[in-house]
Formats: sequence, structure tokens, C-alpha cells
Amino acid sequence: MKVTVTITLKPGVLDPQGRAIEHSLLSLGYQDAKEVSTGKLITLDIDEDDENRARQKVAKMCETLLVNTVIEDYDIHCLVADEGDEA
Amino acid sequence: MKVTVTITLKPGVLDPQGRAIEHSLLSLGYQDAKEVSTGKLITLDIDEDDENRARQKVAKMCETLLVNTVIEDYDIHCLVADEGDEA
Amino acid sequence: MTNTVMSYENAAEMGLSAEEFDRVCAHMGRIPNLTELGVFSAMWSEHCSYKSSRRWLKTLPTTGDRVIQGPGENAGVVDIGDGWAAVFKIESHNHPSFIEPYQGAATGVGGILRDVFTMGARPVALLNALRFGAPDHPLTRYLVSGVVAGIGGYGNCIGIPTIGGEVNFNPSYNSNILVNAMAVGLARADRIFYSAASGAGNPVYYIGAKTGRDGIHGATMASAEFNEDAASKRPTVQVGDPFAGKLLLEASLELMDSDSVVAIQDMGAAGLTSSSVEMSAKGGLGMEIDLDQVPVREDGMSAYEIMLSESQERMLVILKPEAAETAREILSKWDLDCAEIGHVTDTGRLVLMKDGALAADIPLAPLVDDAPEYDRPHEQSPALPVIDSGTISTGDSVITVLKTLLASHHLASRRWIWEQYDRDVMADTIASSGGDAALVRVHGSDRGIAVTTDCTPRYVKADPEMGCMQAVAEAYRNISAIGATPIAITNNLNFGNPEKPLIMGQIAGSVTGMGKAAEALGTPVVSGNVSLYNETDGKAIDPAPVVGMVGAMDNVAQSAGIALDTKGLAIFIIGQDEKTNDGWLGCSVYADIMTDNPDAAPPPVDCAIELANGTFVRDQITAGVINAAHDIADGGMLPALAEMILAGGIGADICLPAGGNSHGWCFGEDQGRYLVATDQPDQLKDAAASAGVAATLIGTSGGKALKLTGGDSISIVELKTLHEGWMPDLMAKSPQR
Amino acid sequence: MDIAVITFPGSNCDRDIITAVESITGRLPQLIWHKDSDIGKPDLVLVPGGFSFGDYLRCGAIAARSPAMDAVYDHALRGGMVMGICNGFQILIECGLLPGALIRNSGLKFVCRNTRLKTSQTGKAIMGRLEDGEELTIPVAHNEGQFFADEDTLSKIQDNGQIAFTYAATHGEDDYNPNGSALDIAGITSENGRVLGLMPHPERMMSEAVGGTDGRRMLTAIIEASQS
Ligand SMILES: Nc1ncnc2c1ncn2[C@@H]1O[C@H](COP(=O)(O)OP(=O)(O)O)[C@@H](O)[C@H]1O
Ligand SMILES: [Mg+2]
Repeated sequence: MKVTVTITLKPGVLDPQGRAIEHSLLSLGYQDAKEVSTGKLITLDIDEDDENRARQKVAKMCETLLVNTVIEDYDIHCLVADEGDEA
Repeated sequence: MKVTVTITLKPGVLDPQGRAIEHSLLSLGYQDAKEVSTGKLITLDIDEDDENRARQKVAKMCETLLVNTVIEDYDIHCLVADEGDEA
Repeated sequence: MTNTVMSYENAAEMGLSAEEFDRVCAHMGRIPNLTELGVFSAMWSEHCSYKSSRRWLKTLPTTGDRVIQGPGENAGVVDIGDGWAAVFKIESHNHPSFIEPYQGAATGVGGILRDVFTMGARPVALLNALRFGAPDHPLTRYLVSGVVAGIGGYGNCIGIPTIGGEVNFNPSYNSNILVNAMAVGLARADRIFYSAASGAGNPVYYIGAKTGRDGIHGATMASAEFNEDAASKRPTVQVGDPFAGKLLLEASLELMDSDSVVAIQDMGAAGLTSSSVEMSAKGGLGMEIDLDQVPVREDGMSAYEIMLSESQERMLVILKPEAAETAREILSKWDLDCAEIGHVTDTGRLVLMKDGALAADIPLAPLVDDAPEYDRPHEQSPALPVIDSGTISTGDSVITVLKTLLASHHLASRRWIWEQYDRDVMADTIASSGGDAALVRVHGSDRGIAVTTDCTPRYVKADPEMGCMQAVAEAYRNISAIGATPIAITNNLNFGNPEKPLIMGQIAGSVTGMGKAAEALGTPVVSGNVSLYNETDGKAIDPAPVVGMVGAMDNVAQSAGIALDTKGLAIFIIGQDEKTNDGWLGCSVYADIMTDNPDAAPPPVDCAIELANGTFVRDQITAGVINAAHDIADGGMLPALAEMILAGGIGADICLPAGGNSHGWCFGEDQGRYLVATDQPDQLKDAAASAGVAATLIGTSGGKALKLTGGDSISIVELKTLHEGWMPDLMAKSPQR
Repeated sequence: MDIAVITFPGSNCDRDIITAVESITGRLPQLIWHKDSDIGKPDLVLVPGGFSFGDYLRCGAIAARSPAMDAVYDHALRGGMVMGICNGFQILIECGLLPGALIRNSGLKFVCRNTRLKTSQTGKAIMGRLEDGEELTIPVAHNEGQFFADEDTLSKIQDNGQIAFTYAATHGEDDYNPNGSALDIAGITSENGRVLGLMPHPERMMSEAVGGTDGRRMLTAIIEASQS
């Protein structure tokens, strides 16, 4: 099963990159983009057909390696084969 | 409208980070994670209620700044207020 | 005024004792509110008030011909000649780096840089003294890679070379790593900026990044009474923004150049609290601040949060009233926030306004002058026996021991670390990691400043006073070995809980030893930092009073490196006579790796000998008699020689003395010694004789191996594999949290 | 002669290149702040290393979209000479003046060390005064210096003679390529040979005191080439 993990900064954690992008968008004339924030995306293929079990496995990977839980939050999205993308 | 841009590497582009993560997962005992790849997430708030127009604006930002189209692909996801997350 | 009434319990949560809380109430003449108590607790914290260590720190020598500013300002300042001053300090970021190694270490670097440029100096060098747990501890690799990446991430991005440091591995740091960062800057001696406020009515400006809820004292914020919405006020890790740091650096220096600044101070630990309190108290004045003017990053921040936030990249500046426009122009060029948040008063009080109402009103004199100071009970560590090297020597061949030691965690090359640091940016680096001291040139001249950090916790644990003298002496040797004149030191005292008499004894002993050595070697202490309570589950770290030393030389072309890169040079041990055929193995790297490491006294330090030998080596280097020099430290003589061979790619033939104990002679850690290589052996010998310095010829450079009398040898290639291989091998295994 | 150095917030090797140029030519180069859209008509534009805009988003991405770089782009289209070092190379790629991409080092770590560079394609334009096969010792210091391009692009730049510098294993080292660059590429030129980007820092090798003079040699040759 294809799984996507989105990793974002916890609220309140400074996001210098987001600020820099926002600033640059502004100076390029995109006045109406606000609250730019940045995150990471990790996709992987996991040898598991059951969505729940896949989620559990990936959650463990997130906690032990993929995510810095001190400053980051994460969301796991499973791409269920016959259903298309899942929100 | 809140918009999320997901940026991934074009097929064929080296992803040293993804490979390293896969390697680490393996050595941590997660044998069943494969094809790990990494990407970026940019979320922003755009002063625009119409989804199509929002998409167009953000696509332009992607082409001019947010994405290096030589090596990266992107997807734009709009969070339509009354509908919840959109795939 | 917000009037949640504070209690002993609240005080305790903020780290103040009942007696301290009573004192606060007495000074205030009433019970303080949350913000006021927060200000007191921050200012009276160990970190800001040095309440356990101050009594001892006062005993340190802090003055000298070249001292322009001793302890008490953001950094120490010394005269390095030709109108130049070196501005430097070291600071710890131990706890944050354990919680979040990358950001903790990065913000440590950012913080110490601000301490230096706030005095008007352009930072030119960074160093780092690191202590990690056992190499095989599950957290170690994760912490090492995060900390090193964080140090590099900040220093590389801001464009200041990271050129030296030290790393130890020891299980006592498993759950309490030490991350100490040192920064050195250069300024014209007559253009130093200070923090004391002056001129009632002068505007107070906030410049730099916006204030968020970063690093607000965890224990306090976890307490439900203080906030209705605990989740949103959760203390967050400070995130470094080296780009903002770079902008702040350039903007601050430009502002100081523009003649607009009356006084300036960075917002470091305890943020706006310590900066506003210290600036006004030092000037004997007061300050009124409207917290609504402070640029904030998050909505609904309380007075308490704004005052205690440790958001990075911020400065507090008192401007000349007519300079406001200039300041705004400079800040806007650098895209930084800039706000007038208050003014200097002559009331002697810190008055804070929030939402149009009085949020705090604190008399400054007692807050600063009556900060608690304790003479905590201290007990000396029991003296350990002096061990005869013969009783612990193994039967292994000298080469076998050398191979084992060079590939041990004590002595293995740290290249894996320092290749992640940009050591060459600013294009004035003459020598960096891999040698003794590092050396940078004063831009546009031949003058150089040499820098090093040193401490051997093993020695300090065994004998705090002698061990800390050793730290100063080793720093002195490192500076001398490159040919520079040692000038002054900064220090970072890393210890466990001072409320335990044995720990307090370590502190007292260390400071005493540091003072003695600093006095004797003519290197006064001009700045420093104290980090206490480094304990986990009641177990203290091995004591680490890290010494950072700065030296100077007139012409960097006269410096020496450690590289043995020429054939046919005579190799001498300076500081050891020809009759010596043994050495001090007690408390050595040899004892730790090769034996079951019995408790033993560390090698003694004789400052008079250090002074004589250091002066001799330095003089012979500048006179061009010495081609390469290396001090003999951890591991003893033979590993030091191996390092010289590895650096230069030329081998050596060494003659072991007859009789005696070859392990002691090769691996003993007797102090005050140097290895030097020269093409003028007679001249060196004569000079040594007339200086009364011991010098023993032990061999000659040449070949592609290290050869000992009797035929035992090891090739440079093999030496290199052993020495360079250990750390990459360790780090190649995956990190784990 | 007229040399321009473009600076951005966060370009921290600007002083180093300015000092180097001054010591070669005896004259301070012209300094251009990123907000200036007028760069004049210099013989050579230098885009220094560092971390312009903190390297946020992608290295060089934000700087590449500055008014000054728009002007540099036009200058290059008119046949002007441009050299980008390290972050400057990343910026030139982000501008589209040079092909390919510079991605994260294969070792995933910042790397600062001396490298041996082999010079090639020296016949023309900005490389005109360097000798073919000449080896130089110049340090690198970067996190994203791995040159990447698809097969087509790689063979195109090879065929066009755009590979200017490669990392070389002079002493048979196996870690001679510090970042995993394709074809060991350390520097490339544009098709017309007038725009050069390279990861190593010649401005850090300007005298024996700092470790060698190969950087002076390289910069002197490039400055001379821009005069002809
Ligand atoms: N954390 C570090 N950062 C930078 N350089 C380091 C670090 N650790 C060690 N080094 C460098 O490695 C070399 C050897 O370190 P060390 O054995 O502690 O030297 P010494 O015994 O001369 O004090 C020195 O040049 C030192 O600056
Ligand atoms: Mg040394």
C-alpha cells in the first residue's frame, strides 16, 4: 500500500523558511498569499494490505525515525488501491 | 482559502534523502517499507474564494518560485471551506 | 495590574525557594503578580544570578594589562595589539540540545554570536566543546549527528568559520550531553559597545525577529493555574534562524557604526527580562516598557510570556534620540523588525505596561543587588592514590597499544565532525581543526588570533583542582604550540547539582584550580558561563569546567603547525629530560582503554614549568627554529607523534630509552610537554639549555612509517585507517531516537 | 576593467571575493545590492557564495528572482561574462543560465574540505586563460553541491564542451568526489562558454598563508579572460 506522511511544524514553532517564502512571494508581487508555512512529505510503499495495520506500522516509523515529535506533527494518508486518493 | 502545494521529485531524479531514510528504516527493522521518497509541503492562505482562480494563482506562484520545474512536480490541493479536505 | 496572587507553591514551580519568595515580597512591599514573580525567578535563577557559584567566581583573577573588559558584560574583551581587541565568550546549551539536538545546538551558536557582536565586534571564529554519552549508547549517534548538523547549520549559514573544539564520549553524559559553544570576534579597541543604559528619556528600541512563545520556562507553563488554555501556551523549542541572525549581525554592526547607539544588549536567556533589567540596573537607572509595542509572532501573548520568551535573534538597544530615523533605515534595509518599546527613566524601577494598564512595577536595585548568593556546603573529593605505571602496564607491544589507542573513542580523528563545519569562510583561516589551536588572521593584516577549548573531565573528576589547572595548562600549551602568546580565558563550568556537597566541592576545587593556573600563566578570566544541575536520575555528569583560551601573534607567517612534512628533521620532546624512561599512566587514556582503570590521581601540573616550556616553544617557533610542534596531551607522546605523522605524511624513526617502562614513556600523560621537529637541532638544544628547559632528542623524521628501535613499526597508511576510521564507522550505523 | 559583485542578504562570501578581486586587480569591484536592477555593463559579473536568503525553499531560488539577477540574466543573454561560485552557481542554475540542478550531497552532510579540480574545455571564452588538464587544489563547503541532470542534458553538456571542472582523484582517493556529482562535475559553463558556475571556492585559496594559491591562479585567469 502506498502511504504518504505529511509532516508539519507544531503550532507556535518558528518557521523561518515559511517566512522567507512569504516575503519573497510578496516582493514578486503576490500580495494575497499569507501565512505561508512549510512541511515535509514522505511517501513509501508498505507491504501491507490492511489500512489500519499499515497506519499503525507507519505511525511507529514516524515516532522512531521520520518525525521529530518535539517540534513536528504528522498525518498519515493511505492510498487505498481501488478507491483512489484518500483525504 | 487555504491551499496546500505538494512538491515531489520528478521520476528519475536522485533522492539521496529518500534512500537514506529507506536504509535507516531497514536497519531499524522495518523491512516492509519500500520506495521511500521525500518531498515538500507548502501551505498558504490565499485571498480568493473561487477555487479555480485560487488554483490558477497558486500555479503561477509554483511556476515562478515555489517549484524548480526542472526536477520537481507539484500538486495543488485546495481546502474548500464548507467541504473539508479535498483530495 | 493583573493580580493573580502568587504563592509559595507558584514560586517553587518557578524554582524559587520559600525564603527567596519571602525576600521578593519584602522588596516589593507586597505580594508580586505573575509577571513580577516571573522576572524575579528568571533573574534569580542559577543561570542569571550565579547564586551557587558567585562566591567562588569572585576568587578568579580577572584583570591584566591586556584586559579591556572582564566578566560582567556580554563577553570579555582583550587587547591584541595594533588597536585591535578580541571579544569572546563561551556558553552552554546542554539541556535544549538533549531535547532537540539540531535546534538546541544551532540556537546555542546563535546565542553566543549575539553576545559577541552586541559588543561591536565582528565574529571571526566559532568553537565547540561537546560531551556525549558512550559511543554505543542508543541515543549517542542521534545526538551527535543532530548537534553537529545544528552547529554547522548555524555557523555555516551565518558565514563564520567553525575552526576548533573538542569531543569526549563518556557514559556519564548518556542522558545529559554537554554542548558548549564559543565565539570570538574582533573590534577596534576604542569602538567597544557596552550594555549600561544612560540618559533618562532615551528611547528603548527592540530590533530583530518577532517574539513568540519559544522556550518559556517549562515547569512554569505546565502549571494549570497560570493559564486557561494550557495547550496553546505549551512551551516550544527555540528554533534558530541563522538567516535572521546574519541580518541582525549586519544590521547591528551597521547601527553601531552609524553612531546611533547609546547601549545595546542581546536578548539571550530570559529574553527581554534580563536585557531590560541588566541594561537599566548597570546604568543605575530605570526603564518603562510598553509591551504592546513589542513585535509578536503569536496572538494573545501575556506580559509574562513576552517578558520570558527566549525567541532568538533579538536585541534591545538604547538609541540616541536623534538617531531614530537612521536606525529605521538600517533596519528596513535588512528587513528586520524595529520598534520603539519604551524609554529610560531615572526611577530605578522596571515598569511594564500591557493593554494600557500597569503589568509590573519592580524596584531594580534589590532585584539585581540582592539576588541570592549561597555559600553552599562543599566537600572535597577524596584524594586518589598515585599509581606506579609498572603496576598497570600490559604485556602488549608498544605498536599494539598505539593502534588500540588511536582507534579508541578518546583519540580517534574527529574529521567526521569538523568536515561538516565551514572552516574557511571569511578567507582568513590559517589553521583549523586537526591541529592544536586554531589560528585566524585579522582581516587585511598579518596579525593573528589563536583559539582553543580544553578540558579533560577524567582528570577533573579524579582531582577537581588539579584537573582544572590542567585544563588551563593544556589550553596554554595548545596556544603556545602554534606560536601564539596566550592572553586570556573564558570558561564554561558544567557540573551536577550544587546542593550536593561533593558536587559543590568539585565546583569549588575547579574554580580554585582555574584561578591558580590562570594567575600563574598570566591568562586572566574575562568571561564565562555556569551550567549546573546536569544530572539525570540523581546521577551527576563527570565535571567539565571547559576552558576557552585566546592568544595573539604579530605575524601568522611565523606560526607552526603539527604536520611532520619534511624528511630529516630532528624530533625532540620539550619538557622531558634524557634520563626519563617512564611516565605517568594513572588516570590516562592508556589506563582507561588498556586496563581495568583503577582509581588514580591525574598527572600533576606545575605552572612554573608550563610557563617556561610554553615560552620557550613559542619563542623558538617565532624565531623559525621549530618546523612543527604539537603539545602532548591525552594519550601521551606516541599518539601525539602519530598525529604529527598523519598530518604531514612523513614517518619517523624513534629511539625508545633503554630500561624503564616503555608504555609509561610512550603513553604517559605527564604535563608541560611538547613534541617539536627542527632542522636546527644544535641551536634548539643550546637555546633549551640556556632557558633551563629540558629537551630530549628522540628520533628523526623520514620514511612512510612510524618505526621504533628494535624494528617494531606501523605504516602511515595503517595508522590513517585506524585513526580516521572509527568515527565514520560509528556514524554509519543508523541513528535512533 | 569593470567587475561587479552581486550581494544578497545572506551572501556571506561577498567580502571574500571582493578582497580576492581587489588583490588581483588592485581595484575594488563594483558592489551591487540585490534590489538594484541596474548593474551597468561590467566585463565580468561575480555571484558570490553563501546562503542567500538563508537557502530557504531551495538554495539560490529566492535570490535568482531578484531584480539584480534579472539584470544579470539580460547581461548574460547579451553575451556578458558571469561567474557564480557555490551559492552563486546555485543561483545561476535557478535563473536558468546554466543547465541541470544542484541537489543535496550524496553523503547528506555539509562538506568542507580541499578538492583537486581538473580543468577542461579551456579553449574558449571565460575558460580561455586556463590550461587544459591543469589541476588545482580548491576547497568546497556546501550542503547541496551534487550536480544532477538527466541523461540527455548530461550528454548535451558533454558534447558541447560545457564541463569546465571535474573532481579528480590525483592520489587515487576513493572519496575524491565530495558530493556525488554526476560525471564528477564541479563546474560547468553555458553553451557559449561565457557563464561559469562552480561549487569550489577559489577566493579561499589566495595565498600560501591560507593553504595555497591555486584560487588566485584560477581567478586571475578568469578575470584576464573577461578582458579579452
Ligand atoms: N567538536 C569539534 N569541532 C571542531 N573541531 C574539533 C572538534 N573536536 C575536535 N576538534 C579538533 O580536532 C583536533 C583534536 O582535538 P583534541 O584532541 O581535543 O585536541 P587537543 O588535544 O590538542 O586539545 C583539534 O584541532 C580540535 O580543534
Ligand atoms: Mg593539542
